[in-house]
Amino acid sequence: MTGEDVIILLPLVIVAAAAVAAMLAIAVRRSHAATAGIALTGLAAALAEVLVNLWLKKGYVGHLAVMDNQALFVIGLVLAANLVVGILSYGYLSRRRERAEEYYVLLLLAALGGMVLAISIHFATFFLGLEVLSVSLYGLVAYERGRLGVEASLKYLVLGGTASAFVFFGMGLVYFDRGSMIFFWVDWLYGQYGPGPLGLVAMVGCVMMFVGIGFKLAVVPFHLWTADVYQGAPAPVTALVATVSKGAVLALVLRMARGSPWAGYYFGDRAVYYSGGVCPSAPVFWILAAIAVASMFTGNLLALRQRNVKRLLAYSSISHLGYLLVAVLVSGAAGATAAGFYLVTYFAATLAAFGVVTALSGANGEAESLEDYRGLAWRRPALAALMTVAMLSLAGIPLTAGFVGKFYLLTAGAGAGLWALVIILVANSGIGLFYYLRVVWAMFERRATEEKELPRIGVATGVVLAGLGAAVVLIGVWPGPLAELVRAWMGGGW
Amino acid sequence: MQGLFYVSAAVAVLATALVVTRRNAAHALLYLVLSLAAVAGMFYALGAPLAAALEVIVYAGAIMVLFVFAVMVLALGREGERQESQWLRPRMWLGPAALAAVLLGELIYVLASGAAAVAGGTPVVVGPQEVGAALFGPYALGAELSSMLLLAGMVAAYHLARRKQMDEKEGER
Amino acid sequence: MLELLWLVPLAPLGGFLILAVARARLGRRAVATVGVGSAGVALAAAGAVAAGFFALPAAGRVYEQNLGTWISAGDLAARFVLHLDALALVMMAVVTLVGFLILLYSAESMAGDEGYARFFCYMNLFVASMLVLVLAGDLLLLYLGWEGVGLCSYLLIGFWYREPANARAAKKAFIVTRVGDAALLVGLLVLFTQMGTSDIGGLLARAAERWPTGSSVATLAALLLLAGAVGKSAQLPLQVWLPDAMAGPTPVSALIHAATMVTAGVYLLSRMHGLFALAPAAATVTAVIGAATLLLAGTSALVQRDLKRVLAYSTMSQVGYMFVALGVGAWGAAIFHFVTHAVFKSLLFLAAGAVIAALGEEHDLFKMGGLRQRLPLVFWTFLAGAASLAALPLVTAGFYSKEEILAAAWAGPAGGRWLWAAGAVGAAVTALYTGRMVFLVFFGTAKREPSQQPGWAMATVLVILAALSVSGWWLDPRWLLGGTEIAATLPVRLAGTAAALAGIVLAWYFYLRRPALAARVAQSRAGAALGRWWIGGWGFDWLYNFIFVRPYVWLTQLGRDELLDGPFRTLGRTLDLAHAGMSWTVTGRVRWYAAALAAGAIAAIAVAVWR
Amino acid sequence: MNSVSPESGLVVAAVLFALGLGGVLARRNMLFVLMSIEIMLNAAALAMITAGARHHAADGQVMFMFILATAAAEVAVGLAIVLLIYRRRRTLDVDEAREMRG
Repeated sequence: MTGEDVIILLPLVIVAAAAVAAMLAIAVRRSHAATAGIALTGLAAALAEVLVNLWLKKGYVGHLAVMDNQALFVIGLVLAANLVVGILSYGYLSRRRERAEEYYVLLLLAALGGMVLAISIHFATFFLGLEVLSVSLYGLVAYERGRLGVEASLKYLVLGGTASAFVFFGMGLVYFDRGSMIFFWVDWLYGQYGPGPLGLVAMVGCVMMFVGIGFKLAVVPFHLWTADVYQGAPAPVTALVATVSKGAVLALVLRMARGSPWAGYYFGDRAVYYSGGVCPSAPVFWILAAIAVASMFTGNLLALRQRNVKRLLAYSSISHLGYLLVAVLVSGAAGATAAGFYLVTYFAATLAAFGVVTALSGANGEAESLEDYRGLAWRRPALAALMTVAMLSLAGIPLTAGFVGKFYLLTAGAGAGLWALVIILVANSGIGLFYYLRVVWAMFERRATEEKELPRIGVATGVVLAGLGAAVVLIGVWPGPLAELVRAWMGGGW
Repeated sequence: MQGLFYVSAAVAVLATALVVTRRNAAHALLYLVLSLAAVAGMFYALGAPLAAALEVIVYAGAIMVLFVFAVMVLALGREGERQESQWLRPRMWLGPAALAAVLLGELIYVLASGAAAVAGGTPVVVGPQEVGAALFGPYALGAELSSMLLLAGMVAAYHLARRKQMDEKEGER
Repeated sequence: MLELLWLVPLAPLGGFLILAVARARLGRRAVATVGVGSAGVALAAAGAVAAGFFALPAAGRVYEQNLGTWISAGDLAARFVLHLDALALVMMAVVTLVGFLILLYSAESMAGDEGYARFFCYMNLFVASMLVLVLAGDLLLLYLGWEGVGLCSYLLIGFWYREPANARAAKKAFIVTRVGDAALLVGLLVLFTQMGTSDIGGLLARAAERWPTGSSVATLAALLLLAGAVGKSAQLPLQVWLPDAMAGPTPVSALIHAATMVTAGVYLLSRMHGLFALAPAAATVTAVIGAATLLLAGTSALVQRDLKRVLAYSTMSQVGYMFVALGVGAWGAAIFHFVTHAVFKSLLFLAAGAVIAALGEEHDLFKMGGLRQRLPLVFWTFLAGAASLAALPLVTAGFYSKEEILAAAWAGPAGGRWLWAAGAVGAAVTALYTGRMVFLVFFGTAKREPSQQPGWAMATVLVILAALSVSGWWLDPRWLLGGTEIAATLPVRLAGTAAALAGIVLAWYFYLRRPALAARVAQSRAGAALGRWWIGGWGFDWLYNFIFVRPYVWLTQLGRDELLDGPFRTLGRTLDLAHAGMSWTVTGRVRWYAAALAAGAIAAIAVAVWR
Repeated sequence: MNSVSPESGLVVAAVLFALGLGGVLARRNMLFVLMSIEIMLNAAALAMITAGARHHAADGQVMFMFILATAAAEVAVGLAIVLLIYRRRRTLDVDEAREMRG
């Protein structure tokens, strides 16, 4: 680690330092506000640093990591989501009796894990990023130490541990075959570059690695944990599982799928330039396509009659990751741009939805049953409006961010000639409408029964929620500027 | 070397099979330690003396102590053994054994048809010095991240295992 | 003057924003001023734009206004571009004029509703979306307007959301039309990826260059667009939502579900008629769908008891005429009929609304009667609209437009005898149900006393629309649009006229002269069977159902009234079943989850190893 | 000196991995489930070491150390959760932990 590396990795360094500082602060004196302040400042500073880093320093960190435009974009997304979750958590934890300070240490470490995944180009950083993220999440999911939280964490840990073992074993096989653990020497999708064709052992290794990746993304058939963990975890942590964990892993998949076009910067003449275009006979392509289709249908069908809002969002996220895999299959700059844009819209809408759930969850448990939302429009019109916007966006109705995101996915898919997937995606959006509208509908019904008292919403939470709602609508109405940004950052280059 | 490898491999497989099937947690733990020690022997035979040493010190030593600790706290005695015999009916093994066997079959098939084709380089000893140079040279970022990983594990475990404070909320969720 | 084009859609959008933000703080007067005024501004701007348009040299009357880039993906860039040509001008004029009149009417008729501000808020958003749809120079912008009007339709059908039936109707409309929208979206994607542009003019030009007539890609794209149009315009087989959509307030039915939104499909197909010229097969399908729908809906209208449902089926039937015209290539005639239909059908709905309000929310035709003397103004205006709908020769606007469609069906470039026959029978049926409606509501003995007369705003609107309905041929926009004149022989024209007249006479005989006979026919075994058959669909559809959804036939026969709900109910059932089948996999047992993970890994490895 | 073929190392790793997987799937006692996960991780570590040995590089052993860290962190959190559950429900049966489903 040279000084230059530290400068390149400054966003990660800031977050790691904030985690250590928060822990030291706990040792000195327990104070919820102070710990939260350190954590949020750290996240905000790192986010600001990302913008500085655009001009300051980009490049490779040894052969383990790269800080390029795509990495900065995903890091920005991860940090922004963590910041939102952190602010939401402050109000949420204030209403609970559990000690809150360690929460922020784990939150920062989860952000760190996600960022490591975003910069990873080597199995070591891939694995460590995955584990830092996972172990922090195990702790966060069980943080309340209630029955459901602990049960959820146990399930997550047992399955996550198994999945990690698959990933590691797969890495071993790939390394055995290829003699390298750098992604674009593995070229797992293409097999026509690098040191010789991809052997059978390496192929199986790649597939085993995808078991772990699929587990994190919660795609069929590795999806079964999703709903239980979403339900059992505290609402802000669920938001984290839904966004940061999946987004960072997806960014990693994108990088693995397309290699890195700028490898020449570091690796000289041994580098290859991948222009995209998946070899259709590659078995990995068919496996991913089958998983995408199965995820779309399974997620939507499981959500259809779900009456628990957190579980409903869990199932809906399965189908959304199925949609995103279509972009992965497109590969190349078009796929990465579509996936990046869709990730932004998915993050915004998901965080908005869980923001509402968090804001409504008081000292007496989570607001997760559909019953809790009945008649919300008449009691908390602003929250109901935000939830409506989030649901419409997830359903992909025009004038919301979700529609534009779907539009980019569809054009990318159609451009690559993946018509079957495109049509299945459109059909699934139709199925999705049923259950998203059910939530909206419930909020606009009048309810006759006496009403539970709703928690008050703090200023910071209110500002964050309003910002999320505005973002969803703004992206939906005028997506041009964001699309330019995503193209510039996800499209590649320094 | 070859002898050491094959003996270790046989011991490791046998001990591991016993871990998975034992009813008494303490016995299983002892077999697990044996299995880890045998794997350490294989590491040594494969020319990785540092890994072998760490396997014994950290894995069989430190990590297993955590398990021992848990077994002590949970105080599973005869009662636990009786329960295990209820849980571990032979029928319970059908599905898991089948899945594990199929996976093993696939892997062996792949290794037999894929790995043999590649000319295997015979192991040479990669000593502690080289490993250390790699760990704190190109892999320094990884070493730093491991510390963060351990920090996460520590904070999470500390928070979760702490007693009291939640008792008044017992049974609420 | 042309530069004011942007104001046309933005004025109602502004009204919507004002009402959305400040509706709780505004008084009723202010709400009405904003709600109606914004439509008035749009109308005035449209007038100014039209003046500017006519000042252009007659040869190249096209004006484009670019308001910026909206989305860009790769080489595809969708712009906020407004495109004004003759077709758009006609549509814009109708939407702003009828929209303004209906909002003016609502200012009075909705006065007692507690959702007054919400109503104007949605209605303004609707007008804005419709104008975006009509003026869009880019297919993606058009799609935005398309979905926008769908959303407003959903919100307004469920306007009285406390009634669960209304909520159901709203959801049904939304979901059924979404089936069409999904097809439309795929169709647009086909066009984008094949042509590399979403600009309508450029796209059509490239299509004409690259695709030979009858090419399969052109046919596919045209059929997908047609599916979208069929959903929005309530044509077979996606028509089931429209009758239920009458759950909304009457002005909503008049504006959205009669005059403007349901004709969006007609507009889309007219706008893209260059594509349909390349796909004769798709055009034929359009005509056949139109003919089938107009007969199905016409006969269904004959037996409805609910006044608004009669008008709803009538709307489907009249839009069917427009589809016939589009299918035979006479899109000018389709737009002519669109204009006259917008006028007389909104008039009929508004007058019906006055009747319904006067009788205390009574919808049943058989509980009305004798209102001729009691609501004279409503009677005379309704009569004008009805005459136009029934195509009473020479004086009414509807006569001229329908004649053109029948003539085109006979002699047009892609016409045919069977299409003409269907249209002529449909004309007779139209006249019959129109007469039935008029005679049952306004003649005979009075069963209830009306409680209120329309006030000045409603009366003014009714009179203006009535005057337009009987204004003869001068609503014909084809001199502007261009296109071929259709020369059908005089006997053909006379036969069509005779069919309509025969229907009127028959209605007079059955429902005024010998009402007992009508009742006897309706109660006879054959009549009752026919009635049951027609009240919700047609034999054709029953057969269709019988073949494809046999298990649900008994349900649909028992079920309320809509035979064609069958397929959609089947879809819902299937999805529910799939959901049930799926949810048992989520057992909550972690070992089971791990087994699924392992099985998935095994399967994936197997694929990787053995392809 | 007799040499060891690296392939046989992979075979042993595969056997250990399958045994661990069987344990995860079959055992109901949470402690045994955690032990089985350790076995799987250890099998992966053996595969890594074998691969490193084949290429005569230190990378395999470095990766092994990262596995050690992972195993330590996961076991710490896992045992904490097991203790928490035992304190609350007085059982170590994973099948009991299924309040959430559907």
